Amino acid sequence: MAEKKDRAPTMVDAINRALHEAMDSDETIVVIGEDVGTNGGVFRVTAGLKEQFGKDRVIDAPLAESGIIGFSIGMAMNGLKPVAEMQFSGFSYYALAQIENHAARMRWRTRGAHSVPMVIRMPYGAGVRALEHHSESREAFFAHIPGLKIVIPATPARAYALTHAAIRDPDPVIVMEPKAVYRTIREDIDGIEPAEIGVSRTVREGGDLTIVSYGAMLHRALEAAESLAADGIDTDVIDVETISPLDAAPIAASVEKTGRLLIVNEAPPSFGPAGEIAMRVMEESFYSLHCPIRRICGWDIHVPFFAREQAYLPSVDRIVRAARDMITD
Amino acid sequence: MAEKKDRAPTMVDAINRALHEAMDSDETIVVIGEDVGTNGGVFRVTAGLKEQFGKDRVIDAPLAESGIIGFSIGMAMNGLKPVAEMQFSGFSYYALAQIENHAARMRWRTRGAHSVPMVIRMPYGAGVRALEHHSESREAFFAHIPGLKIVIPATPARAYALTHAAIRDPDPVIVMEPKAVYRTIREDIDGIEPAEIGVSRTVREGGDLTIVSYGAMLHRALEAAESLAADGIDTDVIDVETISPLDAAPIAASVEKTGRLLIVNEAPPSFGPAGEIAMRVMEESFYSLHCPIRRICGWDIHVPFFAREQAYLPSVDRIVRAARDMITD
Amino acid sequence: MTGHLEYPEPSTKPHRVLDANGNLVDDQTSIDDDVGFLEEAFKAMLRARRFDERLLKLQRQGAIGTFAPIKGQEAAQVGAASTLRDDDWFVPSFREKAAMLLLGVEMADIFLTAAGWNEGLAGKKGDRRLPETVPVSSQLPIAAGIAYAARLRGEDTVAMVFFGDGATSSGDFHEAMNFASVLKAPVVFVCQNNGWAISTPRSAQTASSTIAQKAHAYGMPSAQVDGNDVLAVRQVVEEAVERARTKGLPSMVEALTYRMEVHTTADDPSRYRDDDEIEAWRARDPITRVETFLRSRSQIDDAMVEVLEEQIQDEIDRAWAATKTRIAELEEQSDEVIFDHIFEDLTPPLKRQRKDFLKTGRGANDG
Amino acid sequence: MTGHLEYPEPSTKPHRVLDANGNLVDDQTSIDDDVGFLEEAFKAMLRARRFDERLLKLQRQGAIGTFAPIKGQEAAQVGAASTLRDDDWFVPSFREKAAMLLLGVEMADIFLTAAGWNEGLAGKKGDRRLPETVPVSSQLPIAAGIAYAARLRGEDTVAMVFFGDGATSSGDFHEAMNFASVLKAPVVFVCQNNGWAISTPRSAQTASSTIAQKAHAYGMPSAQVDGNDVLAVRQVVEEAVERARTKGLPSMVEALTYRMEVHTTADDPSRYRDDDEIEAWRARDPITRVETFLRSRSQIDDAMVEVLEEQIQDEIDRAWAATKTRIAELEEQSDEVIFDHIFEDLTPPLKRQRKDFLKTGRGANDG
Ligand SMILES: Cc1ncc(C[n+]2csc(CCOP(=O)(O)OP(=O)(O)O)c2C)c(N)n1
Ligand SMILES: Cc1ncc(C[n+]2csc(CCOP(=O)(O)OP(=O)(O)O)c2C)c(N)n1
Ligand SMILES: [Mg+2]
Ligand SMILES: [Mg+2]
Repeated sequence: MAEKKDRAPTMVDAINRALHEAMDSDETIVVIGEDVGTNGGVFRVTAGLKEQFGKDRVIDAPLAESGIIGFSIGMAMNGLKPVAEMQFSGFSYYALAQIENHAARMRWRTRGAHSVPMVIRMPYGAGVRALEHHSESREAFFAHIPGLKIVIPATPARAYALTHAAIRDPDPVIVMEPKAVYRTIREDIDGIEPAEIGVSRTVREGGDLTIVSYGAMLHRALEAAESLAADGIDTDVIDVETISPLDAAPIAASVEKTGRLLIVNEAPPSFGPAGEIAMRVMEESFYSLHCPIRRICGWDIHVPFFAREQAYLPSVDRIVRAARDMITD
Repeated sequence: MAEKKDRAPTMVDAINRALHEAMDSDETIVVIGEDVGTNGGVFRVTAGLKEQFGKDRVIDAPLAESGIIGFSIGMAMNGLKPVAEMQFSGFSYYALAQIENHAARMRWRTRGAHSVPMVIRMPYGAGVRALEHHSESREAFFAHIPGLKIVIPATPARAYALTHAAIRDPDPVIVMEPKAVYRTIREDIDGIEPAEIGVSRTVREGGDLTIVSYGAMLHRALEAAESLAADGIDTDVIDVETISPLDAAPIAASVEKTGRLLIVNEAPPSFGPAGEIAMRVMEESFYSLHCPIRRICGWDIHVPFFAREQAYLPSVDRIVRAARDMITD
Repeated sequence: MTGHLEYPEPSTKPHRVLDANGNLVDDQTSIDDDVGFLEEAFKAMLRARRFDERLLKLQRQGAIGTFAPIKGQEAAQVGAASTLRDDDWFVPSFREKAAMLLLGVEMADIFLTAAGWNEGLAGKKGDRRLPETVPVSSQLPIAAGIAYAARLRGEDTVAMVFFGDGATSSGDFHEAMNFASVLKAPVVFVCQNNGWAISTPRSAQTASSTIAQKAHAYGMPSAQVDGNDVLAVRQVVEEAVERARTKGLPSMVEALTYRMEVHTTADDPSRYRDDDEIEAWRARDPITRVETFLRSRSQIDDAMVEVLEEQIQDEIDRAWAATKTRIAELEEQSDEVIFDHIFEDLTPPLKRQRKDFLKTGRGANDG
Repeated sequence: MTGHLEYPEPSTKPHRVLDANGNLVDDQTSIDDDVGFLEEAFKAMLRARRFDERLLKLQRQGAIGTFAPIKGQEAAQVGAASTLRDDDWFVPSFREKAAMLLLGVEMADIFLTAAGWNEGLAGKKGDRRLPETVPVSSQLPIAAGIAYAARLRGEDTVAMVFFGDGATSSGDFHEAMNFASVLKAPVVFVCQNNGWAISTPRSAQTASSTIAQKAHAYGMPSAQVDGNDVLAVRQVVEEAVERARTKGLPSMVEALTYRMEVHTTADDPSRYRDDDEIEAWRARDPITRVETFLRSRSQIDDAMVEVLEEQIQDEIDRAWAATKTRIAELEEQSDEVIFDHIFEDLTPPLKRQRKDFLKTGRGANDG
């Protein structure tokens, strides 16, 4: 059993397998990005693809994020299905104009005559002792743009399921990959079906408190839930997984049971995803709330260099304390 | 009186005057942007500056938003105080990388050895029958970035006060100018003091309901408040003015009185500023809330071409209806 | 210790067939085979000019919104676009109405868009005449990607992308040129250097001697052409199209032309340029030049031009009438269509919002 | 109908003074006046090489984090940076540790940064040696703005900005080059073309014949130089610095060099390049070349090199020891410093968050 787990795929393996399968079954799929070909990606997510599918379908791009996305939009409009990699989410801002101006708008602008069925993958988030600009969580930028879907897998199986789903989607989907989880969890992915985009998943059931999270922080939320359980506090834990369009229904349903909602994510709190989740739940279940919705996030600061990055990230301890406060509130 | 009002400055005039005064009193100030010099800006906000201060201090830049901001960051680091214009906020995404990577971080990165005292002005918002990409409200992008201040004036006097304040600030400040108000309101600005950044202003007092807004929508909120008053519903109206750092205290104080909060802004609702305002008020005044906080925003769609842009914008009618619903809730 | 740094002046000379007076620049050349083309081009340019004038008039009357006139640039657009096959891709900036008309875009659709209705851009599925691009130069990497995809899918189609002199300053121009060249995409980059980017003259935009030479930074061949000489433009662009079609490789053409009108209808050029300059370019009007030539060859005369003018006015009148009818219809429809086409299928939040929208109405008080 | 499009091959030949064996390329040249410089350069390059090796060792031991080794690029950096005055601006990318050391950045600060502490980048107010830039090419427009400001404020200082071959593909390179040229900013653009951008070879990065020729697209002069020839680099860059200082104008230098190590410590070059290539470049090692030359002139001998090596090791040891002490001190301090320097003054939300932070502690369980 333990041995099997040791050999089970990491998130990197899982995405890699999904890409292989997809490219194998659909020859319109192309992969593009900096170092995605010969090098197999700086995180090895695209390893082996160039060998198998050739350099025309696995494109080692020049160093230019706006170019990569603009070029991909063009390919998507002309019969291909590009899966573009931003080497780190911190460099995707260079592509924001192309994403906002065209990827998100082409279907609308042309009243459906053209569409941009493409996937943008990007590793994001802190916790891997990386250099500056390699640790941010700016999913809110993309989630605020109409016409885009944003998904964030938390485990290898979900990464596998969401990568397949993103590729099948007829619209642009951004897959933000929590690189802190890239190699820390192994999980069986055999027989996993493509995900349904736009569905929040309940991953733990309790009755006293609802914790909502996603990405790497989901695991801290789950750890906190265990710790709370030891104290007799039972929590629902919900993985929103699709940031946009946000599925608030299961969260609202849970809150109607628990009356308490704690949101955990690693973006800076201000104008981040937690506020939106809270707003949506409030719109649906205000009268069930026993106490204010709370959020445990990063801080409104730049992610410190790695010696102090854990001081930035929500700790299990902070989650547990907040949860206890809410229960006694 | 009416005559005086006719001659009183518009928001364009007010900003223009602030820029003239500031450049006159501080020779480190430079203005840069596309068409800001000879042409005086496509909205005439920088009219007359080049004639008075010369082409080296009023720089007609090549067509490159990232370049304009990067170049300005450099000037700010070397003893100047640039006031950069993005011709329309919809083109500022090209500069987001420079803003996030450097303007917002240089002080922090160098532990205070360098700072980026610069102002980025950009007209934003819908309602002026403009072309695609000329009508968006994406203040949330900037507000989510640590190290930046974002202000949005709603009237000529506030534009004058905030422009001066932004120029005096030692850190990068983004001034988003609601172009729908550029020429529609005239207001005396003589003797107006520089604003204090980071303060929400109560612009109307009532007791039944709190409406929070900013920018062009503030005027619709005020119109709605008048209409509600006719029905005997008295509203506090608060102009947040500084989006980031957000001053939630006066809003919370008002909600402690009214128990009801309605947020009005023109960004798409999802992951927009309204969620953050709601979250902050909930954190501070949850137990005073009689009913769910509500928001009247744009929709999660692209701003339609101008024949239908009013269908996108929050209407006075929608605000009034929501307010009435909340009162009877 | 000096002499290492160098800036070699490019030797480029703009290609020209007919001079400003409609005479052959080099009387050794025969353009007898091109007279048919010139006649068609004359008609297309005149049609575009008149349409543009009507747009301007309608804008001044408040019937339509802001738009970017083409006056003066008809030859650059018609010459370039005339080289495209039906299955090639046309990727415009926001000032290509002459090319659009030539390529079959309906006047009524252009009117409808200019009047502020999204329906004006509703193309047919897979239509390869793309709508206007507003963010300057953002269409360039897209065109490169379109072209690459065509090649990967085994088509011999090309993508032709249009942009201005101002666009060449922006990062997307650079990235697109580089991608096209190094990844071998069959794109034809057509720069209409009309001397101005709103109020910014070419000299303040970039310090290179020519725009054409910028292509060399990407190992890409290029040429300068008199952009007011429709035949010269066609010849040079044809060569670029051939290179794209047969070799799958990109090139760039700089067409030297002039914007004789306002930048857009929101612009007042008197703030930044002299009438003298406009006058000088009026003498180089791309339409007059062909007209003079055709008259000199007796291909056209007053009577024919008169008939042509009437036909054009008639076509424009009918298109505008149709547009007004269409607008009246659209105004009857519910504005709930604003939620259409954001995604292939409406997402749950959008469904909810549309319901909300229908409940609260449009807010007629603000409309 | 062909022959209009052209791509003139640039004639640039890289400037070189010493060949790979340390012999004068042209025995007509006298470099007697440069021997002093070469001796200094040799020391600086050796010091940088040894420091780099120590960083690599420490990284492999887990004592510091990811960094980008400089091995092979010492001459390009030392030659270029040696031309700067104290009041000039140095604007690096992320691979300029040899230049940084030469310009007085403390080894201990570099160690501290590499160990993950923000304090390593704490400069003195107004310090003109800027810290590393991680987002490729984003430093270029900043350098142009710095230079422009210097000129506007009446200083005769220049800004020297470093970047790689990969950086030249990105929009910010293009926009910076254009701004600097058209707005006349005294910048020296130094491209270290080390053949690779992570796994992407120069040939897949761009199709231009040289990187140097890219400057011509902006009307900017440029030169190619053997980047492993420290004197040649100095000579060419000196000319660019002079042009900036005296004329206030920019230029660009392409230094042909090679990254002999991993891209960063997270990289495995065996995936994408052959050892043969590295071997070939080992023969062109920038340090050996100068060493051979200096030995041939009896400027140095075994004993001197031995002493030098010892001094360097000693300096590195002391710096690392100081760093460890500093880290121990920092580890004692409260992490509340993470809230410092976001703004000049802490904003109210940040004050509240810092209070929160202090209340809930650091979360030792995750640290
Ligand atoms: C990215 C971006 N920045 C700014 C603008 C505003 N703008 C519209 S047209 C224009 C000038 C374009 O000049 P050029 O490329 O020469 O084209 P032309 O207008 O001469 O046809 C500017 C600055 C824009 N549309 N997009
Ligand atoms: C904008 C941006 N995109 C991607 C990266 C990831 N990255 C870091 S270094 C590098 C390659 C840089 O190549 P080059 O400019 O030649 O410099 P070199 O590493 O050879 O010194 C890449 C792609 C980055 N840091 N910034
Ligand atoms: Mg132009
Ligand atoms: Mg390199």
